[in-house]
Amino acid sequence: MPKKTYRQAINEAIAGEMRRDHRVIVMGEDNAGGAGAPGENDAWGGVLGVTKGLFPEFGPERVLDTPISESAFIGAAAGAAATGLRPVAELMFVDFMGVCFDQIFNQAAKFRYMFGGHAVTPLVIRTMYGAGFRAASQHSQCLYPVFTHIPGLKVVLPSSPYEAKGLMIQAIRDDDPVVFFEHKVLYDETGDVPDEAYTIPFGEANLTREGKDVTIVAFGRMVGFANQAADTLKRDGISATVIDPRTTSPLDSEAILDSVAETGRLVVVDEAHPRCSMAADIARLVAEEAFSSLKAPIRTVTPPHTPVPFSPALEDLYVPGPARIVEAATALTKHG
Amino acid sequence: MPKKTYRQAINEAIAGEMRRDHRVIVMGEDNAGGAGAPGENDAWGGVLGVTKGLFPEFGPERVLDTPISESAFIGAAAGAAATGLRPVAELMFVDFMGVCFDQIFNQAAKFRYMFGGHAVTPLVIRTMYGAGFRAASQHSQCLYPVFTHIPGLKVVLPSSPYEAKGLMIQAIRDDDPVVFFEHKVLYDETGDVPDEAYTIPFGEANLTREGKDVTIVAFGRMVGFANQAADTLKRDGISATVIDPRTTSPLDSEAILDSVAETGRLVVVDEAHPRCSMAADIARLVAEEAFSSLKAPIRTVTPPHTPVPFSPALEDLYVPGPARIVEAATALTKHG
Amino acid sequence: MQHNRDFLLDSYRSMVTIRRFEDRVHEEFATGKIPGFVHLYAGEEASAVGVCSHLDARDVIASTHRGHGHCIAKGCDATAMMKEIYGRRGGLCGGKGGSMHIADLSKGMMGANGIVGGGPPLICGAALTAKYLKTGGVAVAFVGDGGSNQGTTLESYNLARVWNLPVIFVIEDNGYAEATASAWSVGGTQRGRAAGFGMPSAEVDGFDFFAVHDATAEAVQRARAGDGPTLLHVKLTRYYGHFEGDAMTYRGQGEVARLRQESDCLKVFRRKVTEAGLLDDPELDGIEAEVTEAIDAAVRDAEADALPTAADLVTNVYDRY
Amino acid sequence: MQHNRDFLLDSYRSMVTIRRFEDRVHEEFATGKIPGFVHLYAGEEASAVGVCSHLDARDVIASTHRGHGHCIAKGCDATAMMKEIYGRRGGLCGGKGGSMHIADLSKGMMGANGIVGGGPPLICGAALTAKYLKTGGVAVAFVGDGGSNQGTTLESYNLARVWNLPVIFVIEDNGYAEATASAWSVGGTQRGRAAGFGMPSAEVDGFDFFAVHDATAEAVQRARAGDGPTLLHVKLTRYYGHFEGDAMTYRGQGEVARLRQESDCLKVFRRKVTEAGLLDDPELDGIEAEVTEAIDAAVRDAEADALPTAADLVTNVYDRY
Ligand SMILES: Cc1ncc(C[n+]2csc(CCOP(=O)(O)OP(=O)(O)O)c2C)c(N)n1
Ligand SMILES: Cc1ncc(C[n+]2csc(CCOP(=O)(O)OP(=O)(O)O)c2C)c(N)n1
Ligand SMILES: [Mg+2]
Ligand SMILES: [Mg+2]
Repeated sequence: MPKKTYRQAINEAIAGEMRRDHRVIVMGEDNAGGAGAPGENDAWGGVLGVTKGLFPEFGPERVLDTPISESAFIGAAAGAAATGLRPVAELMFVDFMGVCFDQIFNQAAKFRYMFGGHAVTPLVIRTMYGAGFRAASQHSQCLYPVFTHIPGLKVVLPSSPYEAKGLMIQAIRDDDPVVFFEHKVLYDETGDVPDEAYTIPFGEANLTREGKDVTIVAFGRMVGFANQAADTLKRDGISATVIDPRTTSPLDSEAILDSVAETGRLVVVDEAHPRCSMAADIARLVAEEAFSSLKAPIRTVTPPHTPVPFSPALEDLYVPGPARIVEAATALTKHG
Repeated sequence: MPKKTYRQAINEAIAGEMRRDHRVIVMGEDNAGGAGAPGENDAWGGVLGVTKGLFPEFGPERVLDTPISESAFIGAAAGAAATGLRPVAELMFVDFMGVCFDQIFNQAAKFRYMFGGHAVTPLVIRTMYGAGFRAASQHSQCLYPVFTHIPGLKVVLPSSPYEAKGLMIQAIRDDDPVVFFEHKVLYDETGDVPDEAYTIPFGEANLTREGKDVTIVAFGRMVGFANQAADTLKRDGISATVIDPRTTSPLDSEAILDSVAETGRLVVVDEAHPRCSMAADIARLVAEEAFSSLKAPIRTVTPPHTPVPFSPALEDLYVPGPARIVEAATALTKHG
Repeated sequence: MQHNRDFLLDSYRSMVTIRRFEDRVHEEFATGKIPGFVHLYAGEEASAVGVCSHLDARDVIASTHRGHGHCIAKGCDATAMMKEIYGRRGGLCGGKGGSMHIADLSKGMMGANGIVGGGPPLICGAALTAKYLKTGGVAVAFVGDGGSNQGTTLESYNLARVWNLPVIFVIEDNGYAEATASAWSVGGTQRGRAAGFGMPSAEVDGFDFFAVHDATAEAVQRARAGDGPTLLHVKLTRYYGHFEGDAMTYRGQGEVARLRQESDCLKVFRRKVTEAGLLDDPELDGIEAEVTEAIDAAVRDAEADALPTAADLVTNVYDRY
Repeated sequence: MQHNRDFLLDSYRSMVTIRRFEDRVHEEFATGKIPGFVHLYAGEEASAVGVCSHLDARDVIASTHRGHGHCIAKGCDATAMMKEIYGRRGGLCGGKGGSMHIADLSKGMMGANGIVGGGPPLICGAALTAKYLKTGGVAVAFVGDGGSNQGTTLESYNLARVWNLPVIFVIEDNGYAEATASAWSVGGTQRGRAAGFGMPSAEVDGFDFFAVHDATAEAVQRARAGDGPTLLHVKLTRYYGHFEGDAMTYRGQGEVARLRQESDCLKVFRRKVTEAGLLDDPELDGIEAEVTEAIDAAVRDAEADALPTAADLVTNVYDRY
C-alpha cells in the first residue's frame, strides 16, 4: 500500500469528497492563502499545508479564505450546512474555540434537538490540537473533552494516516456536526494509506495491540506512545491490549468493556488536561460497568493540571510518554 | 440565625465586600438596569434581581452596566483584575460562555502561568446555570465541567444560602480567577445566613449527612436532592454520607476518599451532561485512589446525553432527582 | 402606494396574526399555563411583515429570542407554534425547543435564537448556500439594538461584505436591550457602522409597514443582483416587557401608552390604506375577527395537545449515533 | 520637529534595539536554537516606539502575537526577553510563556497574545482601572489589520466608547494577516469603522516615527483629558514572514526589498534628524554599535542560562490552590 503522511491523507480525503459531491466546500483562514495579495494564490494551503492544492483544483467558490473572525465563518459553515451544503471549516488551532464556541455548541450541535429533529447539519470542523510543538499555552491544548461533553457533537481523533483518511471521509459524509481533531505533531507521520476512498465508521474502536494482562486506552497521538509502551511491556512479559477508540463521541464502550472483562486492568492515556477529561470519562465507564472484572485500580496517565508550558524542557515533562504508560501498566500487574 | 434566600446571601456578600474594599466593582448586563433609559435606575439589579440595590448604594462608578458584548466586558474585568481592581463580572447565563470563553480560559486563567507567576488576577465571574426553569437548551446548561477542566480557574458551586455567602466572600478575596455558579432554581431557597461576613475556604467539602453504607457526592442543586435521598434511604435502613464538595476546582479529594474508605460504595450525582463530567471526574478519583475500598461498582446519576429539552414534561425527566439517587444507592448496597 | 388588494390583505392579516398571537400568549402566560422565558413581539409587526413581504421559498431568515413575529411573517404555522410554546408534542419542534427555538427550515425560518448575536453568522451561511447554488435567494438576519453590539454580529457584517453575500441585516431598534437604552449602549450609529464596513444602509420607520416594505425592496434587489449586503436600521417599539414578567420600570412615564396611541403599526397601516381608498374598515375588521378566531383555536388546540413522552427525551440528538 | 536630543536618542535606541533583537532572533531561529512559533516585528519599529514614546509608568499596553517590539518599546528588559524566547529559567516569564506570551506587568506591558483579538478587551480593563483609580493612565491596544476583523476587537471599540475609557486602539496595518491581504479582508475602512462607533481616528504613516508620535500625542491627550478612545490606523510593513519559516510567496515581487530600501523607518528617522541638524550620523552609528553589542550579549546570556526544571512545571498555576 502506498505510504502517505497524515497531512496527505487528510488532504486526499477532502479532495476526493470534493470531487464526489459538489456540495462539499472548504473554508478557513488561509486555507488557500493569498486572498487579495499580489503574489501566489494557494500561497499557504492552511498554516501547516493540509489544504494545499485544493484551491487550484476547486477554485475560489469552493475553497474560501476568510477574515479572522471565527464566529462569523464557523457560524456561516453551520448555517450553510443547515441549508444544503456540506462545509469543511477549519478552526486553525482548537485553542481558538473561545472566540467561536457558541456557534459550535449552542447552534450547530443543538439544531437537531431544539428543532425537534427537523434539521440536518452536515458540518465538519477541522482543528489542530496537542502539545509538542513548543507552541505554548494558547496553541497546544487538546480540549476534545470539552467537545465530547456536548450532546449533538461528534468528536474524532485520528491517530494515524490510515485513520485520518477514513475518518475524514466518514466525517464529510456524516449528517451530524463533526469536530475533527488533527494532532499537529502527527502531520509528518507516514503510514499505509490506500489511494481509493474508504470510510471508518464512528464509534468503532481499533485494537492496535492485543494482550491479556492489561487494557490500555489511548487517544490521538497517545496511541503511538501506548503501542510503544505495549511493545516494551511485552519484553517484560506483560501482554497489553491497546485500544484506540478513534472517536470519543460516539464512544465504542463495548470494545473497552470487553477488553477489561478479559484483562481486569485498565490504563487510560489522555493528553488533555486531567480534570473532567477522557481519562476520567473512560475510568467512569469501567468503574461503573465493568467493576466486577477489575483486578486492580484504574490508572490514568495525563499531564499535570497546568497550562502547557513553552520551554521544551518543561513541555517534554508535560506530555505523557511511553515510560509513564509502562510504569502504570506494570504497577497494575502487581495487583490481582 | 436570620433566614435569607440564596439570592440575598449573594447580594449581601457582594455588598459587604464592596463596603470593605473600594477596589471591588461589579459589572454586567443590567446589573443595575436602566442605563440611558428614562425610567427607574437600578430597574433590574440583574435579570433575576441578585445585584439589586448595589447601584443605589455604590453608584455608577462601581456598578457598571454593559452593552451586550461579553468578550469585551468579561475581558475588561480580567484586564482590570490584572491591573489592580477586584471585579465581580456577571456572565448572565453560563450558556453564553461560547461568545467570550477565550477571555476566561486563554487569558484570565493562564496569565499567571504564562507570565511565570508575575500576575495576579482577582476576578470573580458570577454565572447562572442549571435546568428546571423551562428555559430550554440555550439557557439551562451546567457546563461547570468545562471550567473545571481548565487549569488556572477555580470553580465554585454553592448549594445553599449559607454556602453562597461564605463562598462568595472567599471568591472576592481570592487572588485567582473564580467562576461562581449560581443555580437559578436555588435563588428563592431560604436558609440560615449570619449577618456578619464569613468565608468558606475553597477545596473543603461539606458533609451534609453522615452514614456508613454509601457515599453520595453531589454538586450544586443536586446536594438538596442527595439529602432527600439520604433521608429516604435512612428510613429503608441504609445510612448514607452526602458530600457537597462546594468547589470542583480545587477539589477536596481527601474528604471523598476518606468517606469511600469507610462506606466502600459511591454514588455521584451531577446535573451536567454525562460525558467528561464531574460524575466522571469523581469516579476516576475513586477508581484510581480508593479502589481497594470499593465493595461495589461506582454509580453515576446524571441526565442523558442530550441537550436540555424545553417542555416541562421532558425537563422533569431530564433532571436527576431523589428517586434516581435512592435507586442507585440501594442497588449498590446489594453488593459486598 | 401601488399595491394590489391581495398583497395588502395578506400583509395586514400577517401583522394582525402576530399581534393576536402575542396578546394571547401574554394573557395565557399570566395564568401560568405557559412555561419558560417568553419575549413578545407585539408592536414590532411592521418590521417582520414588511421585510418578509419580499421573501419567497428561496429565502431564509434568522431570528432572535423575540422570534414569534418573524416566524409568522415567514409562514410558520401559528397553531404548531402555539403548541411549541405550550411544550406540546405537536409543536413545531415537538416541544423540545419552546419559544426561544421555534424554527421551520422547510419555510426558510432558521430559528429563533436564545443567544443574542447568534443569528448573523448563521445567516451568512444561508446566504453562502444561496450564492453557491445560484438560487437567487436572500438571507435576512433580524438583530436587536442590543444584539448590534455583539461581536458575532459585527464580524458578520465584515464577512458578508468580504464574501459579497446576499444578506440583509435588519436592526430592530426598539430602544431597549432588556432595561438598557440603545441611546446609551450603541456607540456611534447603526448606519455609521454599516458605512464603516462598506455596507449600504437605510434608516427605516418601523411603525410604517410601507416604509419597511420600500426599504427592503432596495436591499433585496441589491442582494439578488449579487451586489452584497445591506443594513436596515428599523426604529420601533415593543409593547410588553423584555420578557413576560418584566415590570418595565425603566421606561418613561406613559411611554408605551403614547406609542400605542400614536404610532401603532396596525393603526398606521389601516389609516394609510383606508385613506388611499385601497381597503375599507369592514374588510380589515373582518380579517381581525378571522384571526382572533384562528388564534383562539390555536390556543385551544395547544392546550388539548399531548405532552411529549419519556421516549422523546433522547431522540433527535443525532441523525445517527 | 521640536524634540530634545535625549528624546531623539532614546527613541532611536529603542527602534534599533527592536531591529537588532528581531534580526538576531531571525538568525538564531534559522540555526534551530529557538523553538516554537516566532513572529518578528522588524520593519514596524516606528509604530511601537512612536506610540510608547508618550507613555509612562501609569500607562499600560496590550500586544499581539508579534509582540517583541511593543515589549521593548514599553521598557521590558531585552535580555530577559531573549531568555524567554529561548525557553530559559531566567526568562521574563521563567520560560513558561515564550515569544507569544512575553509580559511584564510591572512595566505596564500586559502581554503579547497568542489569540488574535485577545488584547482589546483586556486593555479596556486596564483603562477602567486607570479611570476608576484616577491615575491619569492611558491604555493602548495594538491590533493587526487581521485582528481588526475579530469580534472581540470590534466589541471593545463599542465598550471603550460607551464607558468613555482612556483607550487607544493602534491598528498596525502591515498589509497582511498571514498570507491574506488587508485590502481583501477588511470591509470598509479602519477610520470608517472608528467613526461608526463614534470614535475619533487618524491615519498614520507608520514608516515615520514622527508621524506616529504626533498622532499619538493627540490621542493620549484626549484619553488623559477624559474624552475617551481614539483609533489610529498605522500603515507599515513587516520585513520577515508571518512567522519564521514563512516563504512569503504571497507578497509582490520585490515588495519587501523596495520597502526596505525606500521606507525603512530607521532610515527615515535618520534622514529627518540629520537633515534637521538635530543629531549626526556618528551619534546614530554609535547607538547602533552599542545596541548590537547589547543584543549579542543578550543572546549569549540566553544561551548560557539554565533551563527550567521539573519543579517549575507545576508552579504558578494559581496564587493558592
Ligand atoms: C450572548 C447573550 N447575552 C445576553 C443574553 C441575554 N439577553 C437576552 S435578550 C437580551 C436583550 C436583547 O436586546 P435587543 O437585542 O435589543 O433585542 P430586544 O430584546 O430588544 O428585541 C439579553 C441581554 C443572551 N440571550 N445572549
Ligand atoms: C483567534 C485567532 N485566530 C487565528 C489565529 C492565527 N493567527 C495568528 S497571527 C494571524 C494573522 C494576524 O494578522 P494581523 O492581525 O494583521 O497581524 P500581523 O501578523 O500582520 O502582525 C493569524 C490568523 C490566532 N492566533 N488567533
Ligand atoms: Mg432592543
Ligand atoms: Mg497584519
